Amino acid sequence: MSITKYKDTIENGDLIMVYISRLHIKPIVVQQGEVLNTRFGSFPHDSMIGLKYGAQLLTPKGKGFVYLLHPTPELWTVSLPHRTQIVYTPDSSYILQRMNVIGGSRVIEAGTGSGSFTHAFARNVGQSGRIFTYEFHEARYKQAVQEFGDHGLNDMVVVTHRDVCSQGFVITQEKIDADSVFLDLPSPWDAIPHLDEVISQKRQVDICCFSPCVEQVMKTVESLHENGWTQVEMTEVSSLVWESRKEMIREVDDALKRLKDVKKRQKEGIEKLKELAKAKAKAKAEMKSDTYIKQPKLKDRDRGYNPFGKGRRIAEGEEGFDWFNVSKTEREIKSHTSYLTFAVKVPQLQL
Amino acid sequence: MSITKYKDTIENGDLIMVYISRLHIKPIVVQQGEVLNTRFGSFPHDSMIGLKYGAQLLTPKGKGFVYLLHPTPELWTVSLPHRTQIVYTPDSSYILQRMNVIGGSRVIEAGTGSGSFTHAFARNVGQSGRIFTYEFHEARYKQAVQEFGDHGLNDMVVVTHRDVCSQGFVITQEKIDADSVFLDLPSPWDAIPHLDEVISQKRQVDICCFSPCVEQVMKTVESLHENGWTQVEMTEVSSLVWESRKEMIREVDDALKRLKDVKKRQKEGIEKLKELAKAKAKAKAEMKSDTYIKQPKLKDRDRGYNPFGKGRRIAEGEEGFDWFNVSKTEREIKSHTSYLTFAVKVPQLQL
Amino acid sequence: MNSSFSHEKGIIGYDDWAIITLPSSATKIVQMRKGGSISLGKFGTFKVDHIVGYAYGQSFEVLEGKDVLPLKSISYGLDDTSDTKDSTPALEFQSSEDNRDLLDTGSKVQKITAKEIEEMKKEGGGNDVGNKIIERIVQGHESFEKKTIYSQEKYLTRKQRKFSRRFTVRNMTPSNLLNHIRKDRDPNKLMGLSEETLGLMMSHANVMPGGNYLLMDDTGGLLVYAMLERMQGQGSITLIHENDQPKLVLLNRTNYSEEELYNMVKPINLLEFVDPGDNRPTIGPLPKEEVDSMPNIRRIKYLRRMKKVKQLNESLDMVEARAFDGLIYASTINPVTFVPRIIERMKGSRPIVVYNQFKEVLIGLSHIFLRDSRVLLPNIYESCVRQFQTIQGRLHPLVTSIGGGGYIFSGIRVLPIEGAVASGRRN
Amino acid sequence: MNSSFSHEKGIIGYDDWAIITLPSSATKIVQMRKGGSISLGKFGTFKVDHIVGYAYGQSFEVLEGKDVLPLKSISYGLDDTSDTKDSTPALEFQSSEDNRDLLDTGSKVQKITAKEIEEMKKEGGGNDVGNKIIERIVQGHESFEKKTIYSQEKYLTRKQRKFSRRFTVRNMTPSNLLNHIRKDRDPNKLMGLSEETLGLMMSHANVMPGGNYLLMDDTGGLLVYAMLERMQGQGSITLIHENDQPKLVLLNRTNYSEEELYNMVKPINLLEFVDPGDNRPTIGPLPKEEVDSMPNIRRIKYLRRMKKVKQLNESLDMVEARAFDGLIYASTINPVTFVPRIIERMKGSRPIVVYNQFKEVLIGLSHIFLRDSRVLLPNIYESCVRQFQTIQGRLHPLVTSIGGGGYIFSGIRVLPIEGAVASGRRN
Repeated sequence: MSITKYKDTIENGDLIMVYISRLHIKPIVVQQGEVLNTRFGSFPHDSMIGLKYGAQLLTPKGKGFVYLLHPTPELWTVSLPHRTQIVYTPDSSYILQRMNVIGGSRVIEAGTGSGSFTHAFARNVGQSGRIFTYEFHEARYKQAVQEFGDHGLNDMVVVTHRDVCSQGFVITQEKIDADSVFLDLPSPWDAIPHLDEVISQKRQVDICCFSPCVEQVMKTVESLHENGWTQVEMTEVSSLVWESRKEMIREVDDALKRLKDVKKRQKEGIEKLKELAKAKAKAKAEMKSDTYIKQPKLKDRDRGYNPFGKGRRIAEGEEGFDWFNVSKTEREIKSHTSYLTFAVKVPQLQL
Repeated sequence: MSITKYKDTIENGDLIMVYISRLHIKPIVVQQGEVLNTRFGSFPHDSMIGLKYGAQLLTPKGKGFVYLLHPTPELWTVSLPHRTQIVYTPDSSYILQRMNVIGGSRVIEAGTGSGSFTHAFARNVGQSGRIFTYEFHEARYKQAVQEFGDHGLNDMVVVTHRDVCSQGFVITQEKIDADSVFLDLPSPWDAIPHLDEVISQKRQVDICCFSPCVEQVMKTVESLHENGWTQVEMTEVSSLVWESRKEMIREVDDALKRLKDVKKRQKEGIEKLKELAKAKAKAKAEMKSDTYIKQPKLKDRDRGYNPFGKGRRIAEGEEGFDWFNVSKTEREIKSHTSYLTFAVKVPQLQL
Repeated sequence: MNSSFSHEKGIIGYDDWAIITLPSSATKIVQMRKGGSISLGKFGTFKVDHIVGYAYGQSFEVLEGKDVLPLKSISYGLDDTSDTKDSTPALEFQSSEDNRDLLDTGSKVQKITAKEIEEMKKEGGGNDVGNKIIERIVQGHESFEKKTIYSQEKYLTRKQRKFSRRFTVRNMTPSNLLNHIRKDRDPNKLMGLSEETLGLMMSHANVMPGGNYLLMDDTGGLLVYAMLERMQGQGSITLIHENDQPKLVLLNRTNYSEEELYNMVKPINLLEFVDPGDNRPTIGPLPKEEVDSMPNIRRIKYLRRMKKVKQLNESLDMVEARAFDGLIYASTINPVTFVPRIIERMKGSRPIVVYNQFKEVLIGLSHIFLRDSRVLLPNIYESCVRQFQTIQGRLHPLVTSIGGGGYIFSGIRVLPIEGAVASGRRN
Repeated sequence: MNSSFSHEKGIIGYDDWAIITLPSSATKIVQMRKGGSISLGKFGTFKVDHIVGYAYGQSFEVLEGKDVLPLKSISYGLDDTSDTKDSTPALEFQSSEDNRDLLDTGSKVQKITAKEIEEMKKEGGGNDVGNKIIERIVQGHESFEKKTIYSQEKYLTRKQRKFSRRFTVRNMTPSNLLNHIRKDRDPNKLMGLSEETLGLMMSHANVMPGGNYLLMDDTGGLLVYAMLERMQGQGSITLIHENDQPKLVLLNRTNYSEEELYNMVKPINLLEFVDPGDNRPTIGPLPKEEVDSMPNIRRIKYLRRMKKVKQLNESLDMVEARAFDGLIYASTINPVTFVPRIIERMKGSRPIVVYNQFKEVLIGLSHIFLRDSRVLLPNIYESCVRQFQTIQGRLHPLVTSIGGGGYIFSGIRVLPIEGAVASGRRN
């Protein structure tokens, strides 16, 4: 199977993404006889084979369930452990759109990193395109080779173990002729001078350099100018995820009614206390032991008029109350990934 | 009158802010016998005297009106022509809050610029505080002196015509002893070394440097470190103004009903056309001149079932339609003013 | 050079649709008609024949006689950092160390009148005219010498951008088309959609060759175009619309032929979509002899009709087979009530992407899907790009930008077991 | 040193409430009790007497015997750019030119255990303990030498921040208090309010000495505190609440006395506010002789009661006189239905500021005031501060930050002429 082609039914050997919870999506390769263990219970792989993608799967005892999802570059990105710097979807999707990476594009990517962006590049360039991706970290390189194979990307992706800053991009297998370049390197300015050897001489080439710090951007901008790139522009993507929530509508008239009720009850309470005091005095006069009015237990306490459910736990959106539809971000938001410096190089053709 | 003290009734000589339209708020000093001319008509100042602040004022002929507003630092800022770089409320309010500029604070401001931030500083420090503001541009200095006088700020504000970068901050009138410093200068690093002469030696001093470019921030950060400032932190305020709007709720069932109606009418139309063709054929056979069915005029065209008011102008929020309450920003938003670099200097007291 | 995908248009060719960027950064849509001329208003006029054959991305200066001079970039010699040194020989004015003596009172300090400038422009000529105008403006600016070097440069760049007779020819990519409408025309024509939100939609919807997508597109066809570009002729877009026919005005400005559009884009109206059985076309094929005996015009009409019928039937088959690989919904029809009905027609584990200009509309939808086990990972996403000025020594975000850009709701259609308790679902 | 306004607290004094910042950037509220000790958990314990007399803002290192050493800053020798050169003598490890050989597998590469660290900490001592722990951690880190200089530095700074026994004593300003709750506790306790939005509210509401403000405050008293600080003992805050008494728990952590609060803050419940006539206190003053003859405790109680009655009557007078100079509304009670009723009690040309964590709530309010001629310039404002890391050579915005911060609706209460046609109003 290939991550870049939809299938309908799960077969032995397929890569699938198992949705266990919102924050836990686990990629597995379906293998007859194997078992997937989750905190909701165990799921034999055999029970997955033949199911439709998107199916809900119950544990044999029906105590828990998961969903079996088709892999996509975006789900793959979400499922990755945060072991290395990942280009997330808000950045990658903008870069793909802006650089017009579509079927037939020839893309240079350095470094490969987690390989997650490589997946999105591969989805976009299709069978007629090529991704030339470079990774200098050996273990990461090996992992990428393995994953691209498992995910059916070998037709489009050429991985090279290489430090492009010192050794450039030229490979022996084929002429690169790139029209899109993505550099996610600590010092892109060391790699930029090597690009002229491998980029297209017949069409506009787009570049994007991905750098977290401002100083890197400055050196990159300078290097791009020096190396003949034009239309240099720096951008930054900010993205937010909004959760929809319910916020109780607490009407002032209800609050007023409640206050009136409290006031009334206080008055009644004072009268009761007065009665109690009288009873006590009487009891005392009669030399009896003190008599007390029994206090109601906390849990079945009468809260009086209670329009907002004060004092008890209300579930968000609970019936019997009115709710605003609102939205909020997560408590901690991603406020910076990297700056994106774009430029183009246009071959100055002589007609 | 003073902009830093509320009044209830408009008197001769008061500075008032005349609200003419959302984008046009005009500060005037009320003078017996004068007239304010606006596009809604003329308003004699005499008719303003004795009115309450906030009053609506009609033209003598009742054709238009304005509102007479009490000045505040924020309204003053809004009313300014964009003749020079202005520190707007989202920035100024954050700076005031973060530096804890409150009653009794002693503030250095350079340069004065339009003087708008000086107003907010003055409001905050009150009669027990002081603003020492410096402006090297002579015309702006003179204008500031005039305005601060008109607005009743002379008790709190000391304006000096000076290039602080070369001449420093010391003045002969009084000991400055500042605890808050705001530098809105092209090269704050030239002014920072002069601060030690005038800041408090007994308490923490807060500084904020206001610079549009990253390179300025870098040089400022360096200079602050070199001059013994600590807790250096750079921030940026992004602010948005949201307008509430109404967006029509177009239900799919209504759209479906409309399509069915169109379909039905098309069928009827085809039958009518057939009838017409028959009639024509008959007329032809009878050698009469062609007869046509009269077409209805466009304006009283029957649009059929028309749940969304298609083809006619609908006012936002018009009755008879359903509306979402939504919000949007203006078409063009302010996406950058300046970076704010904060730091503190804490006197190292020897006990 | 007449292939349809923007990507394959590396070289400017005849009949291509393209976008021209002017020094003012305004853009213009043009078609490269052989022998034709293109007028850029005050920036001059040039002949198409002179630019055909250069690579897309090439910049030019307009010369006398509608000729052009190829340039490295539109800002060559104006504000590219690397070019600055040898490019502003005219920058030999007196300048002040700071602007303490300058009181900016707007246009009052400028002695040259708009009328004089207009006359100079009418005299024609190449970029020289621009330079001459700028020189005159500087001479006419009373306090120019009182400005700092920084303000002088800024002033000159602004004036040069305004008067230099240059342009860049850009590929008609979906992004370039979008930005042309968003920045120079009216963002509301695209429901406020920004380039970054478009990209986010395409990625979330996993648009790729071979996919069969359901689409509602109230952006005049921009979404159809962006999807076509990614699908490279494989797969289909079933386009649900609410009128006689879909409104795809922007596709007329792209390089796709009618035939290509027919093969990929299948229009189907709301009624047909929600009730595919009841809305099958009633016109069946006529006997061959009858067709053969038709007059020519009638036969062409008939064949065209039958082609449409065939296309519609194929779409209705897919609707009935629930065979769609993704939903992209950018319609002004309330998604809250419609999207939950549409997704019944989708395959499992396929993405749902709903665009709206207003977050408030999507919140309601999101609430519905939080309680609907057919959709996983329901969230609202917002993405916003900030542009920076990169002139050396003066790096900062642009001071103003276009607001909005829209929001997307995104989730994954799944196939819950009927009656299964969804207790673990919101973990 | 016992004045109440945070501004006047330049020097750390006995009985002051203050905020302590730890190397982890966590914060802690403390009171400076004479002779007392303050424990910072793993960062050590020190005696209050040793820090009293220094200026607020001073940083210290915890020494043996609960003593302290004043420091220039908490990060002195750690990451202040100017200090870096002479401060990291221990940074003499092997390092790699890049991290090509490093596979970061999280905690597996670290041989020193949490238990060992805990034991070292228990051994006590000054900052030396911190440094020793860091040394041991580096020795225990298998692949430390494979990291680049950059990553090594980052790693060390992180560890030093975690283990160095330092702290800074900060003034209890409203901003510091807010950030303490927002960052270290729960932002929802403040209805999500951020420092920048607080500042925006104070400026929009034109809070200043002498103003008489109406306030609803569901932030535990933070708004009361911020306003008191700006009012400097002049004017009043009429605090509308919906219970027996207002919830002002945060004011117990500030330096204001009960008497000062009594003079400035006038609580009034909703019922009393909306119907001031019907809810006058019924208890009047007793004859002097009766009071004099009361037992001591009863008299004190009586006098306290009468003080409250007097305060309430004054507030009710102001409500009836419609004498307020501004409204600040930060309540979970729906402002859409309540604010239009409140503003009747305001003077003309006075600001209305309504805070909410959710924009959606304010949109409804804004719509109402777009059609209500009593309010000019109705708008919703959002303000959001982004922080940057300023380490030299590595300037970038912080990678994560706390989301939200709330929104304000703001407008100006005006006095339209009854019956005047408001046709020109929305120009």
